[in-house]
Amino acid sequence: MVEFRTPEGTVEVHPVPDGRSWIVGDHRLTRLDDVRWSVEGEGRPARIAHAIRVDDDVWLHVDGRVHRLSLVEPGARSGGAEGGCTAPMPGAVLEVLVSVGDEVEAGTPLVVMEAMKMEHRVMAPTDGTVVAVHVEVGGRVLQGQTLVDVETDVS
Amino acid sequence: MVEFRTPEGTVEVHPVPDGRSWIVGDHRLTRLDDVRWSVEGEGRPARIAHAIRVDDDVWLHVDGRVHRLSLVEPGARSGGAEGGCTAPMPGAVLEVLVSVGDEVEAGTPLVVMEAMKMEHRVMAPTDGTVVAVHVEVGGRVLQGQTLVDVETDVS
Amino acid sequence: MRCVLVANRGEIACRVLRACTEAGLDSVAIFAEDEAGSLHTELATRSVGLSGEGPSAYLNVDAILEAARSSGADAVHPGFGFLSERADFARAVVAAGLVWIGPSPDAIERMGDKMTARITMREAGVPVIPGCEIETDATGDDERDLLTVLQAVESAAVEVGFPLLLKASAGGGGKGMREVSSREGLEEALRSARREAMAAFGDGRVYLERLLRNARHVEVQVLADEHGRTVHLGERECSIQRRHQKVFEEAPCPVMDEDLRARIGAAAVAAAEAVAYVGAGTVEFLLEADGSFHFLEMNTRIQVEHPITEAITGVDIVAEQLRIAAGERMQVGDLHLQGHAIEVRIYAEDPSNGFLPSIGPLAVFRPPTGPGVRFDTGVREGDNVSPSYDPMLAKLVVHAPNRPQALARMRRALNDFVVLGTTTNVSFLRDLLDQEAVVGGHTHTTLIDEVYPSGWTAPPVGEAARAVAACAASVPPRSVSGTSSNAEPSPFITIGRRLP
Amino acid sequence: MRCVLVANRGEIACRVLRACTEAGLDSVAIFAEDEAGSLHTELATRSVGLSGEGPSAYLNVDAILEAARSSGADAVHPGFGFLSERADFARAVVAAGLVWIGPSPDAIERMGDKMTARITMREAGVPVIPGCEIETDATGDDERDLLTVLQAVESAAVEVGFPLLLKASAGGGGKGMREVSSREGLEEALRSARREAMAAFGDGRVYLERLLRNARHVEVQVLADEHGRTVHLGERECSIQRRHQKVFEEAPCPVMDEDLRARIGAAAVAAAEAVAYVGAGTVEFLLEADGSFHFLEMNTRIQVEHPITEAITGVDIVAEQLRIAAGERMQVGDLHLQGHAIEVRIYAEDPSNGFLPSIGPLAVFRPPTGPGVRFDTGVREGDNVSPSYDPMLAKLVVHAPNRPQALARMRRALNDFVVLGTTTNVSFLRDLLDQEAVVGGHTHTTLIDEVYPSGWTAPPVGEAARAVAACAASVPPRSVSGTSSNAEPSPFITIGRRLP
Repeated sequence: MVEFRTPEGTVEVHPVPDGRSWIVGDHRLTRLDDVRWSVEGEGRPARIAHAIRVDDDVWLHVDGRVHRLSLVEPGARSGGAEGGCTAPMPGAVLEVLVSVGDEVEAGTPLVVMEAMKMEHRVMAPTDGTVVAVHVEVGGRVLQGQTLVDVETDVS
Repeated sequence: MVEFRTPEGTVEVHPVPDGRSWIVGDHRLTRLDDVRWSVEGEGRPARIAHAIRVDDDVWLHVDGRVHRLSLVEPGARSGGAEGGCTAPMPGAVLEVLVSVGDEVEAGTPLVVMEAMKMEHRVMAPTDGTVVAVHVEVGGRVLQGQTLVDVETDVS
Repeated sequence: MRCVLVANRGEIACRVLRACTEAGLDSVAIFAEDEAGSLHTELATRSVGLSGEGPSAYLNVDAILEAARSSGADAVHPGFGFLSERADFARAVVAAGLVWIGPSPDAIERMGDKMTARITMREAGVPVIPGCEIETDATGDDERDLLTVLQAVESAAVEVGFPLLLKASAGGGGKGMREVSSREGLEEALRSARREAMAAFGDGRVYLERLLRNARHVEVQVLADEHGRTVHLGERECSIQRRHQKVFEEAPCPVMDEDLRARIGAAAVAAAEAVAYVGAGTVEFLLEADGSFHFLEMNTRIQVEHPITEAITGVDIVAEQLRIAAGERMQVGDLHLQGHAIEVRIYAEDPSNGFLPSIGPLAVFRPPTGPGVRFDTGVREGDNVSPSYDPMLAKLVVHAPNRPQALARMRRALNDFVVLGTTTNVSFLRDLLDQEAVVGGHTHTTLIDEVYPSGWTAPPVGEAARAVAACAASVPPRSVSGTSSNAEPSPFITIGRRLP
Repeated sequence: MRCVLVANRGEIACRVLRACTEAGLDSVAIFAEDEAGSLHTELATRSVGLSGEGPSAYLNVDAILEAARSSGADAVHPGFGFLSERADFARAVVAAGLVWIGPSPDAIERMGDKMTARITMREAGVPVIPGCEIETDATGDDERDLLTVLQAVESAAVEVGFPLLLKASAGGGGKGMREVSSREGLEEALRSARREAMAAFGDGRVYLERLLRNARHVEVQVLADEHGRTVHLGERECSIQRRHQKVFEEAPCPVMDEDLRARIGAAAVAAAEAVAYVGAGTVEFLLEADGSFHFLEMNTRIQVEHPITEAITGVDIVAEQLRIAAGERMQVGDLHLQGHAIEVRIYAEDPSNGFLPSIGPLAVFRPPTGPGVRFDTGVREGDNVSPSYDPMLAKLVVHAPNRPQALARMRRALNDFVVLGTTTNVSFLRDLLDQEAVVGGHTHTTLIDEVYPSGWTAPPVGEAARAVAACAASVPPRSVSGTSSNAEPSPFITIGRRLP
């Protein structure tokens, strides 16, 4: 049994070994090599998928599209708060536009960052109040690092 | 120490480990991945070589050319008599043109084979006498299989 | 000219280094400390390491000249970006006794300063975008100078009209550029554009341009040699952009006709001749629906999207650059366009998150192949995408007899392109290729914003994808750190056929 | 026409299947039991296994028609080789209610029988090679018939003159063909050619042709649609052959001029029209030094070397085949040739041992890439080269602005091409590209024999090669059987940069 974290919650998938193949619901999968799989099912001809695990994500390519699924298992790292208050990429802080106590609306610019030679604004994800500012001008931040905490107002 | 079989006899090569690299005579080699090596030496800029071992041969590509070297070591299969009396490829015997006792000259056709939808002649490698014929018309042979033994005349 | 140092990295360095090899020239690659072993270093005759990591290594003029000296290079090709449009670098190269594979420093300067370029073009009779250069005296007091400029900007803005673009004179590629829709936005736009331009170019001067909505970005490739010949190689349509950077380019432009091509081509040649241009360059225009066109800027270097012009003209533009720099005559014949070519830029970025750059390992990187497909890459499987450099990894180019076949070929190629481990824009591009505006050729510079008004969303994860992910997670993984617990044969030593 | 079954394997099946995808058509691949999982099966919408191993599976008409029926295919593309020039197969396809992507069975028959073709061409005013068709009555007694034929051959040979070529009327691609230098050699040549032709084609009839020494093999690509239009796409020069099979082809022919092209092109169109040809075909000529040319044969199918014509004309010949078969008009415009293209055929064979086929694993198979390089392959790394099939693995094609640049590009591409585990002709081809006769364009059909009178010898193993081999042998090997004892990371999961 494998569990994935999705926007709609955790999803369980149960591959069942069957000789050289695996049965997953209506699909039969056969491993071709380290990264390639043959996928049959849904009444369609067999097709080739590519998949590889990197850290706690499985990346895969099937039917011309790439997907990335996060595994839920012991040792898996946090999926990360994907809201607007975290640094979308590594870089430097150019401006901090809010202070603790400020009321902000969703979309209010909080921080201006510089990365890859471009300026990027980090916006408030929801209406609320700034309760903490974790960075200062000139500081360097890592991808996913929380920059500002915005608490949703309970009114 | 590694020994290779060459047309001029056995050649010994002595790679000496040196940190992440190997020193071989005037050359420094560094492994880049499973098949790729960086090669420095002869006063030339570093270049990339590809190499892989298949059975008892090492195949390699350097400076735009492919080479195949046969290893001499316990368990190594025979280098094979590369003369004209062996089947150059798998196929079927169409005609046997000589019998035991026949005197042949270098280049005398011994056997006609069929492979890949073409006819091929196997010629005598040297002047001599046919001392054994190992195949018959219609038989199938493997690559390298000895077809006819020709003994060089001692006169 | 016997040995060319390529003062660049990534796919354009690879492109130029291969051209050197084919031209019978030795070549020198340079690499920052964090790029040792990268693809471009393997394509050169020799490679020289630079001190430092990241882009600054490739911007170190003294170190690059020293690399040329120590490696015996006698010419420098700058590629694009980095120092390619820095007149002072060109001058330093020439002063060091090396051949500069590009236009004269003077031509770079006159086109690189966008305000000077606008004035030069107006004088040469080339139409420019309605707008206004802001020229004020600097006192050295930054805040006071800013207010002086702001006053000038505000009064010029009345004439130019809103919405407008405020642009840094030293800018390019979207840097130092701000769209302003009303007077209230002018001050913040000016402050931020000036800051970005100062940081990137050390020059905060700005000018205003009327924002031409629904215009097409059409550019003309020119070539000029020292023997007095200047030709154009037809146009490229590069309207489809995100964050003011091109992502999809095609040639010819879907709405071009012979008459318009002749006129816009003549304007491009006039622009090049106005600065006594020598080498390969690109004159960019905005083309309006009524067929009028305005000079936007000239890029005095090889352009990212040069392969689509190569495809339909049969000209090897980089080979011509080498030939021209060596003082020879260009070998280009009469212009004859053959078929249709499309390029998409492969970025390490997340199209579902504002196209922000992404990083990671290229754990699987299998570009498409097949007839009519060209893939110019700076990376290969196993490489790491670093946050330090430009996120463009590669360019996928297709050439086909006509536009519908080129679109079909690009769809097939994008479907076949497998990149795992780093988020890229490949799935986004594939989706873009199905959009009616793209299929119909109704391209303009705000197309992506209009087609995806609330951003692009990655396709849902279907049953088959979940099944694959679950199986891939269920077999002993090869971890990214490299220790293998997998008894399956590696693909390159598996010799038996496999059952499907 | 919605779904095309490709009755072939290897690189041409891959080529056609990709064209189907790009044309928006579903496709069906077929595969023998020993080819399950091979590349072409992965490029089709679906693939159908055939009984049996080896070429015979692809020659089983009933099984192929059943595969079409069961998979819902409504058209059949035969590729080249196998059943592509078998009129009875074309008839069976049509009789099964399927679209035959090729010329009419009647046209195949009239061109496939080389004796009939010679007669048809003479009547159409197309010059043929001086020679003589041998027509005798058969009694069914093989030895007696042979003697009758021998008598006829001997008397015809006097008129044709020695040296001559004895050719099977049903032959092609060097099969059933023997060069005879004197009367004494006639009988053995006849016996062996008849036997080979009987085995391959079930038809032992032969004809004689004068052996034209130092002639060039020049062929003209034609396209004809059902709407009465027949065009030629210029010529290909295919003189460089080994064992009567082409290894190096280029377009245009180095000695062609506009006038000769117009005349030889017109002859090719006349040849096609003489048999009411529809589809893509190739008319082969021998071109003598004095500019005279003689019809050799017509190949009524797509040709191995079609990519070089695609490169310089911009026409997608396979896409046109699909269009024409669907009853549409071809989309080819006026002929305009752009640049120069060269193809080399990558064979699994040993050039230092009489070009005999070789087998083995493609343990490493890394084709060259870069601008102007096209690689049409039927195999990939990890595949096994089997002795059962034709030894041609792939085709390497380059396109460049002119012939010297195309040669330089091909040299670069061949240098970069890494194939380990199976002996191929890549190093031989690289050597060939440096030969003065090739560089100068002085190509003719016996060039290889003349350049390498005592055969080709592999380059000596230098110090660097020995050093690499020794180091590769000293690290824990990955054995071919697939069990891994190597702790080094696999290339596609190594994420760190490596030091050079």
